[in-house]
Amino acid sequence: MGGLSPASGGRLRVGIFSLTSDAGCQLEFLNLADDLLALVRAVDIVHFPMARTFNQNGPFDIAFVDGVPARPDELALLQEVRRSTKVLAALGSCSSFGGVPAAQHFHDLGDLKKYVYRGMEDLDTLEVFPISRYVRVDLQLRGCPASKWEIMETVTALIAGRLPQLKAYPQCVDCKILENRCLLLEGLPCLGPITRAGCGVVCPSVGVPCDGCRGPTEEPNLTSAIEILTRGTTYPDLIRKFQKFCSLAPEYQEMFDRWRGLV
Amino acid sequence: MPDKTRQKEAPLRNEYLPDQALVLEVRELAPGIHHFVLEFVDPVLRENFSFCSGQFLQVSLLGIGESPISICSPPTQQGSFELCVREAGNLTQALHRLQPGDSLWVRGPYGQGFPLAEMAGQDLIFIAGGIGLAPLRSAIDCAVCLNDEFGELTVLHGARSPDFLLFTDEYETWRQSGRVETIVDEAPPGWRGQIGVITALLDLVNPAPENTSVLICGPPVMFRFVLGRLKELGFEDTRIFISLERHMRCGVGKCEHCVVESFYTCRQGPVLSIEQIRGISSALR
Amino acid sequence: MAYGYDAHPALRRWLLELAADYRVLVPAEKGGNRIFQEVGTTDALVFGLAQDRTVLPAKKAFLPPEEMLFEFSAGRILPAMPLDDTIVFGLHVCELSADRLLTANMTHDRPDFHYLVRRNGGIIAGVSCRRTSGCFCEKTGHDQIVPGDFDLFLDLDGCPGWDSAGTGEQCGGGAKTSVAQPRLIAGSAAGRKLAASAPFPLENATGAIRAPVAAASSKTWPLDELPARIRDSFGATIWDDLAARCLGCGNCTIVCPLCYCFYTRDETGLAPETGRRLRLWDSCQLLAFARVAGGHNFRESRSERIWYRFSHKFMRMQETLGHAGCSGCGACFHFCPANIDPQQVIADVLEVTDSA
Amino acid sequence: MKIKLEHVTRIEGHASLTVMLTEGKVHSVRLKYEEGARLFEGLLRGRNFFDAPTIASRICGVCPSVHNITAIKAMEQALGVSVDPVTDKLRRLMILAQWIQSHTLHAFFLALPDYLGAESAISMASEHPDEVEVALALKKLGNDMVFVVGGRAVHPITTRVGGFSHLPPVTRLADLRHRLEEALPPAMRLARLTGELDMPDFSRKTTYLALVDPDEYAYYTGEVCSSEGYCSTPDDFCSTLREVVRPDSTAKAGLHEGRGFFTGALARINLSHELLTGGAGSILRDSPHSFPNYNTFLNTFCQTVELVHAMTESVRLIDELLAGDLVTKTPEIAVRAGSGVAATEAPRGTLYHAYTLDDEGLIVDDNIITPTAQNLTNLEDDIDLFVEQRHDWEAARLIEGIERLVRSYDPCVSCATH
Ligand SMILES: Cc1cc2nc3c(=O)[nH]c(=O)nc-3n(C[C@H](O)[C@H](O)[C@H](O)COP(=O)(O)OP(=O)(O)OC[C@H]3O[C@@H](n4cnc5c(N)ncnc54)[C@H](O)[C@@H]3O)c2cc1C
Ligand code: SF4
Ligand code: SF4
Ligand code: SF4
Repeated sequence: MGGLSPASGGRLRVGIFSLTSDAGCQLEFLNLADDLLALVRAVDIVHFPMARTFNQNGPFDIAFVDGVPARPDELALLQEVRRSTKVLAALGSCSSFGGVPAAQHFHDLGDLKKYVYRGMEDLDTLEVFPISRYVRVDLQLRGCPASKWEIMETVTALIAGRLPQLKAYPQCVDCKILENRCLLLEGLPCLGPITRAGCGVVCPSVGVPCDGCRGPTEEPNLTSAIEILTRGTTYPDLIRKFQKFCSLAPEYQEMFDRWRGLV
Repeated sequence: MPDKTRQKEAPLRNEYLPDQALVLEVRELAPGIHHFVLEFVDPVLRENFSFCSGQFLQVSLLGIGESPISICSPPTQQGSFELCVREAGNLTQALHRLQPGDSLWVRGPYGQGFPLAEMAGQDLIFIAGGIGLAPLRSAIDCAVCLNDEFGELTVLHGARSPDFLLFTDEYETWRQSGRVETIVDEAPPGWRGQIGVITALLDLVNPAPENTSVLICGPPVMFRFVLGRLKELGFEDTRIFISLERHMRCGVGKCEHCVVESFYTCRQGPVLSIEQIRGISSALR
Repeated sequence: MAYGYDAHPALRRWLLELAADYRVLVPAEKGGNRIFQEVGTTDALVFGLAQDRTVLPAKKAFLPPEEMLFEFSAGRILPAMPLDDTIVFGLHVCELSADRLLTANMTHDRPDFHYLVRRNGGIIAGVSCRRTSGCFCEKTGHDQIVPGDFDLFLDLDGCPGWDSAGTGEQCGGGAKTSVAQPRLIAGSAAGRKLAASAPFPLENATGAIRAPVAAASSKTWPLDELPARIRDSFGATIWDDLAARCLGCGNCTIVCPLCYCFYTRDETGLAPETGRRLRLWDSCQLLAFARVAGGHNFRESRSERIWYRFSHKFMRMQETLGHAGCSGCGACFHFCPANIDPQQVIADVLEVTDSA
Repeated sequence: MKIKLEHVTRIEGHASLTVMLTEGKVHSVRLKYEEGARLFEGLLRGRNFFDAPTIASRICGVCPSVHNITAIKAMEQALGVSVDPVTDKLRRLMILAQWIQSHTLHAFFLALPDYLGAESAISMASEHPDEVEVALALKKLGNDMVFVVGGRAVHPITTRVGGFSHLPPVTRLADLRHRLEEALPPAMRLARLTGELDMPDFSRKTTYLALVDPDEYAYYTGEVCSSEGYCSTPDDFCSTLREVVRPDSTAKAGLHEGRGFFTGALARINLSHELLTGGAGSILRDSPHSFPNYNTFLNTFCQTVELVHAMTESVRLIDELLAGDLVTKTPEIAVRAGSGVAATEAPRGTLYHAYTLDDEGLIVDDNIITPTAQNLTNLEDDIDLFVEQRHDWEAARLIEGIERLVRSYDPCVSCATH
């Protein structure tokens, strides 16, 4: 877990930073509703431009960073945050592994820009990569959006001096414990068996196959998973499903490379 | 009302409730390795607590977590007990922030220790890699204390570097009952001791297998080399005891994490003779 | 699916009555699944006792997926007091048998307090089984149960209408009483006491209750030999073949009535002095199960983990408790996305160790 | 001299202000949306029609449900799918819930501190505990509404082309209805308070554009109409709306008939205030302001009025849903080539999604026009006039005023730079 050493004693100085993103993850702080007031009483959220006028610089005990550095100044900010932060948490799937925007790696970036900006190509925009490409990341709070439970576990753990206990096992464990219908057995392409738990299995719980927004488990058995999943969907559709949130997940690169070779 | 007639007469013991112990002393033995002297808060427990060398406790901090840690003081020590902890993860990092006067929580002792009683009259060789010296130190001190009951003691201790040699201030005492040799993987210039792998120490002391028991604790890689060498030297499997490390949660054979083929490291182990694990290839990983 | 029990007014009334004093769990439908549900929590109160498996076995009543071991506050420990007022109604023979073995496991050596408080104070009631697809209790020796290992049993033999017609009337539910009555068999004093208020005649048990014979005749397994056979099969390619298919999703162990492993976790609030120590179901099929701090993993490969699962069931539990740690319920097979069937696995183990 | 205010705070996303000064006085100001391009429109190409709503939802974390539903509507148009009334009602409920979520967030958490002299909503909690509590409760209510219908408070999951994959339990809907009714009086009180706040005296008449429906205060159906009498279908309007690409910005700026225009709560109220139901209309009438109104700062007040309207409408919709059978029919979807355009009223204004599909149902062309992008030209014009009128102000005071002006637009930079 790298340099993660929880602070003990004193109030935590918390920073919430947003790079290029849909801001949904930092909004989850404001969505804490009942817990929000208790949270601001328990820690000092000293940097949170979305909610505060005056925002302090580091040092931070913990910084949550959502989004990807898509501009040079965002990259500089990210590096500055790293320098002044004890525990840096990637907040959400974008900062953890590129998220939805990372699908740009399946396109020619120039073409994309030309398409979106009517021929204009020289945008001041960086290729999308997870923040771990640029700085050391101590924690990944995955998900699109990040889970409130993990945010609270992270904060309460650091207050107590514990390492946050985030789940790394597959969705199916939690899904079975909830006694949901298994969608995969019904032929639907559910990525649950190879996707990390921690969201509360929200999608399968309402009959929607998991889209894998929390990214792969450690060492997913992709060969077998693909074989099982393609019983209920076509291979191209399955690949597109993997591309939704996880275009840059290292575990999936071999699969994508094979796919790129096919088309 | 629910029928209570089926409830067992003898009250069930709740294994998962720990007892509070106070930190009396802390010192850093090596980078990231701390030595704690503790005493139970409950006077009755303080008085009656007994264990065997090689047994472990489930140590915890409330709000942090729980982990198995060997007792590193000898059973002969009254009133207090000691732990030696290497910073590894959640709990062990948090333990390192403790100061005298703080408390931690323990339950146990659990597992089978070294069968020292059966080794009476024999020479003893202790082979420790790194933090593996912790459980052995309990046995060494015990043997030192009961000096007359054993033959010669030989302590072989390997560490990453000289900084990581543990309990160095006690070697003189130990040497009064036998021999202490150390070796390190690497050393800064000026180090006059041994450099290399721990089997080199075996070659150095060249022990005779007759009437000798060997007590080993260390990382899995060390086991294989050491055991190979001991076999060449003619030691019998029944006389070699190793203390195994496995992922553990409950300490009482219920959580299933520590199983090695057909035994539970927490109950039948952590100390096992090579005889007991013969044929179990996964034991020595 | 229609379940005869819904329509049996007397059974319904009785269970509701019991629910005033106990937590009564019965298999009921939820979102297309059958799960053990608490009587009184669902409006529908659909009882389906005889067919199909529930997602989670009855173990969840005594070993909840997440439970508190103790609370703490300002350096003081406040033990959790598990509730001992649960009735689980509707277990099949294999499930009763699994319950017995799980309880033996939790009792032997160092008893598990939380499980045993719940289990010893609880009551389990079985029901006649019509067999579920993919089950094989006769192969694992869990096809019979003796009184004493259950509290009550609702014997429906001779009452086919109960689980097919959907009315319950053909079987003591109404006018057509020409068909045999369901009867209750008491296996314990607690069961007998409970049965006093039941709408069915009570009989004392005379002998073991057996699960119906499998439709396709199947050879039983040499259970005594299995420990050695499993041990010998370690490293065999059958495990690699399974590992190639297995997704490592953990479904199989979560639904298994004889899997019980757990991990622990401390939880605190925004004020760190107060919190709880929890234990939660784990699964030996998960990568991190045998991993230790620092990253070393004592069961690195999926094939080893699968072998480990079967060794627990057919080697370790057989050796320590004298019974296979598999009831033959077939739940793991049913819920496995990769269709891994323990019957096939054991057949393969027998085959490769035969030739060896 | 040039001052750059790196971060306009308390808005959704990252915008900067560059202020040019001569002799201590501001003479020009430039607003810039400072987020990288995520290139959503490009990324959607080659995707399945059924994936677009999920992906499009990620354009914005504040108004994901509207993106999601607008994409679905456009897809249904492209594929010639029509849905049953229950589906429509549930979608409407989600959009209203989104208004409740977003308007509460903006009006009470982001904008209000400006007028109460607070640094943030968090610091407001000590001096105005009751108001903050109401605001938090409203936020939670909006979240729970989206959660109950959409399966999750941010980025809904139950919605799909053709209907819903999961319907909310009746009991949960009834519970929401109850909570809405309970929350209505305090919400009205907050809206009234907002109407009485001392707003800067600023007025600039521009073009106001919004969906208009003769039968209701439009948000889910209707034609795009302007305050100047222009009216057309979303489809036609989309082709007349120009998005100007700026050389140094990832946000495009909207022009209609060559000029900037305003879209959002103020535009909707200017165009349809007679159709506000329940207490919303009376709050508007009782306020010291008359409508149509050309003071952009009042957009925040308009949002609070719409909040009350959305709550009343939600109660009515839930009653309708509970009165009938809560079942939907999922229509057969025949995949075919085609194109569809849909518009809905997002909290910040009219949102357009346009897609063209090939015969396998894959997206070949798409266009998403967000309110914040549409408003950019108008916002700049407002800033210019604001600065001109206050050229004698101290720079610091003027910059603070500009920040408030920017905030009153409730800009969503993520949407603008999608
Ligand atoms: C019988 C036995 C005796 C031990 N004696 C000592 C000792 O005297 N001194 C010492 O420093 N270390 C000892 N260890 C190792 C020590 O238990 C681990 O370093 C410790 O569990 C790591 O816990 P953590 O919370 O810091 O790490 P995390 O990685 O956060 O561990 C989480 C949990 O995983 C389990 N776990 C992780 N690593 C291990 C491991 N190596 N062994 C067992 N469980 C593990 C524990 O349940 C732990 O609570 C012993 C291990 C065993 C099995
Ligand atoms: S629905 Fe998905 S997550 Fe749930 S058990 Fe089935 S495969 Fe796993
Ligand atoms: S179930 Fe899957 S897609 Fe849904 S939130 Fe969880 S990880 Fe994401
Ligand atoms: S191993 Fe499978 S068949 Fe056997 S008891 Fe467990 S779930 Fe049932």
